[in-house]
Amino acid sequence: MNVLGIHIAIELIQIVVAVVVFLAFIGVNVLILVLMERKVAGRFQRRPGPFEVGPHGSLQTLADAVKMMAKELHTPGGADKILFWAAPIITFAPVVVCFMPVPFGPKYLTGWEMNLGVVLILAFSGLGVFGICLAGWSSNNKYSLIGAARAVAQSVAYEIPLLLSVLAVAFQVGSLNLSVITAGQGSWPWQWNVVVQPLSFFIFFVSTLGETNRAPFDLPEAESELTAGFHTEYSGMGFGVFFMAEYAAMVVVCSVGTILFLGGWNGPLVNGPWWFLAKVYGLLFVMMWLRWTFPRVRFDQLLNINWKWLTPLALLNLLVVALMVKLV
Amino acid sequence: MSFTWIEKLEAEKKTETDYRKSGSRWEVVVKPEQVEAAARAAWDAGYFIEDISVVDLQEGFLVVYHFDHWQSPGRVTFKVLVPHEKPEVPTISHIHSGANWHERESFDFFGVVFTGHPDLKPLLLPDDLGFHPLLKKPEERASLDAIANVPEKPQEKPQEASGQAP
Amino acid sequence: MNPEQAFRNLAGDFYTRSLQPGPTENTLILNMGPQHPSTHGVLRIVLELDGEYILRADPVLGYIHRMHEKMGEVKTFAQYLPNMGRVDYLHALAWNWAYVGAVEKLCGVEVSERAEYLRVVTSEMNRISSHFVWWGAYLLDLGAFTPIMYAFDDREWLLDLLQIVTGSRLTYCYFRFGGVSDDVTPEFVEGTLKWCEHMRERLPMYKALVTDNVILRNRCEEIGPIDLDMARRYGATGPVLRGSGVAYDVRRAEPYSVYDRFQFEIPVGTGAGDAMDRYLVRLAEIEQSLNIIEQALKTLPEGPHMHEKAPKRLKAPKGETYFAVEGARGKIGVHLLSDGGKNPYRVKLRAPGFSNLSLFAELVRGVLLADAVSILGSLDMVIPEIDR
Amino acid sequence: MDRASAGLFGEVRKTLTGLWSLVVGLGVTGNQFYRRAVTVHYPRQTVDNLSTFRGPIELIPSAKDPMKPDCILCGMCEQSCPSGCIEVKSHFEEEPDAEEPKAQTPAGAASDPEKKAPPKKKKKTKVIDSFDLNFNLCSLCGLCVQSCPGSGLRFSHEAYLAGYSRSDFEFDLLARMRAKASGPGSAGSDSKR
Repeated sequence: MNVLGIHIAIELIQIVVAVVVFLAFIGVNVLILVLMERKVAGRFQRRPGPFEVGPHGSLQTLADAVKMMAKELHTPGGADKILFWAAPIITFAPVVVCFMPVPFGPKYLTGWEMNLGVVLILAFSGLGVFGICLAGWSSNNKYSLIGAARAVAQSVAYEIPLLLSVLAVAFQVGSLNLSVITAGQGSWPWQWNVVVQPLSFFIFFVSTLGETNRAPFDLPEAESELTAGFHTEYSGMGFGVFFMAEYAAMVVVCSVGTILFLGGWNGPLVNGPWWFLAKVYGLLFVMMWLRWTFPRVRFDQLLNINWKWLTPLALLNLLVVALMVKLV
Repeated sequence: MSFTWIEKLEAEKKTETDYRKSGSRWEVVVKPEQVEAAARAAWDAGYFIEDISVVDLQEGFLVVYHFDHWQSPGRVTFKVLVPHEKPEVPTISHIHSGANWHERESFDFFGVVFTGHPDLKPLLLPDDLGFHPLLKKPEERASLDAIANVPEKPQEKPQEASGQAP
Repeated sequence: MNPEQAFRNLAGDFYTRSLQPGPTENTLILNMGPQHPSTHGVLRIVLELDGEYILRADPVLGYIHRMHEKMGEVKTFAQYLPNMGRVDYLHALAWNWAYVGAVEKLCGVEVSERAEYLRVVTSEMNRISSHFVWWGAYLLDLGAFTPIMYAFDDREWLLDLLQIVTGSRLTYCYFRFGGVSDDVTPEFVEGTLKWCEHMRERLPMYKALVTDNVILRNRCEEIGPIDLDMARRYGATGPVLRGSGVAYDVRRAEPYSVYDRFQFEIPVGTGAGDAMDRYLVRLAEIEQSLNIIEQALKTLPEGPHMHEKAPKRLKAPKGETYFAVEGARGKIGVHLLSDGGKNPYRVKLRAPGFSNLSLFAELVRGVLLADAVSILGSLDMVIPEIDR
Repeated sequence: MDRASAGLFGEVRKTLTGLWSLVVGLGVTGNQFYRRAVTVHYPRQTVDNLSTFRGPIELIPSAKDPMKPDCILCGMCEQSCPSGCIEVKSHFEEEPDAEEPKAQTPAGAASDPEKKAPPKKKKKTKVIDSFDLNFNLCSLCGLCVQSCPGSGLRFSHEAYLAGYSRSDFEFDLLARMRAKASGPGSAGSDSKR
């Protein structure tokens, strides 16, 4: 055995360990996030939210998860069975990969440090819509089909400003490695990229809302129009996996936002993963705040916002950043 | 409040009624073939349809149209008596679109057929119900006289308006 | 039968089939409802879609049909009263009033002065509570979840007040021939005036949160415009009509009870007649109702809550009458016929939502599915009232 | 649409005011976020306005004997009920002490000889057997309470009604009244909250 072989073996083990850890991380985070969402919604609506299971309802999502797993997996008549059940997995699997290059903290708290981290995340987060599309198509339900059509159009559209705003940061830092981008920012808020590029951050954040199908851009599952959109026909864990994928995707995009714009694990006093998590959850809170405040936009308006405002703005922004990088 | 358009109307009987008692200012009894013209006149005079009600009587079905006006309120009631054997009234849904559903409802409840209706299918009742629930048993039916402020039976009187073809 | 054939037979019923022969190919027949989040109960709409654009719509009613009109014929005049709270559960008191008013008109029963004022107060309170539910539900349709909670918070207080006087919270049966069933307590008067003040402080919050919101404006403005011709053809009434710019309100047009003694405005839309106009009219009506309540409570006359001559057992003369009141959704009419028996000979209930909904099919032709939801919400449907 | 006429500047301005309205909206919900919840945690707390709530009807016990209802058994409530959910059963019983009314009649007869005209052989009184309310059918309209000529009926304030079957809501009002009279902590004592 040569040195290279050992290296490969170590890397493989590292990846496997990372995947297992990330799966656990996603599971725990989804449990917490769902509870948080419900509690936050409750606070906004002047009610306590879940309260009965566990102290202050803290075990509610666990109970829901158990319920969901215990439910029957029903395949609707006329559905394409293979695609129908593959769809949730196809939606969920890329999200796990997206965590790979995310530096949770200094030194070893990165699944797999790579130079093209940003590209990996963008590539795999774009895959999620594939699963949604399949789900809508294979359900043999008209609502699902419309939801899937919406999802595709929306996802394709919002990926562009997302990419452009990320690119602006990459231009500035000169790297696509997330660890490098994090390390390039200081501990204090005024040393973060968001101060340099507020517009990029704004575009990035709005695009992530569109990308993760969060209200007010939750059109693929707009329940007042499409009952539940692409996952109308899913029961039990089929729905549960979609649900997990959605929340995991939220964590991913908020992580990326934290790394690119909010200094990652850098923070006042002691740097570390706690700062990273705090910032991620801060962004997630803002997402929830938006969801529980605003009505949903209409589909053509959603695309208008993207094509008429975000994309030109992002292009302009990129141009300015490129110029600044060249000049400074 | 001008009701000259009613005076011009061809009808079997026109009565100015006591609004305080009946809630209606004019009551016009028309023949089935005059309904369309009456509805048209009401439309031209700026009236909108409130509802269509049917009453099951000994003499037949009394179809009651209520019209009202936005600017000069005053309800006008049109009444048509059709026999049980041939309960047919021409539709007015092409003039007052809102009458469409009221006619469908009356068809549901009483089986009164509105001829010329574009889509006379059940509205409130199941499509396979097979009977008309608001029909009264023959012995329970009241006569026209038993319902006050309805003028005397128009069906029996050979009216002077017999020569009009629709 | 091959599976495909079996499946085709499974898909659709009388109503979908009656829409089936479409003018173009490649369209989608979509059943919206009767279990759909934005059809408010059990309305069903069969839609023919081209992509997300609606080619044709056909509302299918009757899923909560209870044949109230037949019930009227088998119950005595008084026994029919509780039915009225259940026709339109959101503005039950207006239906109470329409029926009681019709019977009073028919039988010549007089109503005591105090009862007239109490009817005005409670009915207007009920109107506000109805508008609150509409407001919250409409925003739910548009995807905003929080406003309904704030509206229900205020509505709870209102229902507590109404509970003091009527004893129930939703399906009121408060009006009686010749008066109202119970007198009010001083704490009700005080509490209601206090609540009115609270509401005036609260309404700006509604405006800041929702009315001014750019997303809402874009979802409502220029959506579902109803012009005057269409409104008249379909016999639209209530906020739907007033949103189109016609100041037609039964409280003014055919003043019943003591409405002519109060100062209030009839809010009308800007003339576009779109969903935003209807929205604004309803919000403005909340304020006007507050005005009426305050005026009525401040001038509440003393006296009995039932007229002395009110009949203990009603004896209806033969005859026919029509009585209309202004409900939260428009003109509520009761066409009552009596042959002198102890039951009504025929009761016809004119539900405002029935006429208002009938223009939906024409209104949504060519709009987006999402707009159809917005339009349907802006018409303020209460399906039990439409289905009766 | 006058979008074209507004020009780019107008459009940008419109967008910015739109964005500001969103911020205002966030401010409203953010403001509510810190406030106390307005809801009532049901099993731990209960609402305090049940004294005005009108639940299923109940018999009013007579002032003398709380085990006996004030009901005069006229049957008006039964007749007026729209859903036919009240059933009163009674039978005639001879007055146990027939002497007492007889002793009273001369006094009345002295002032009003007309009343004496139909002399009763033996005074019979109606005795209540049962007073049943089928609450499954009741719509709480209050026509029975209103039609009661005496003061035999009233609304209770029970809001917390739950049962496992329909038969749980076929109330024997007589028994309920007696249970209430004998034990204050029994069902239907919500009114004191």
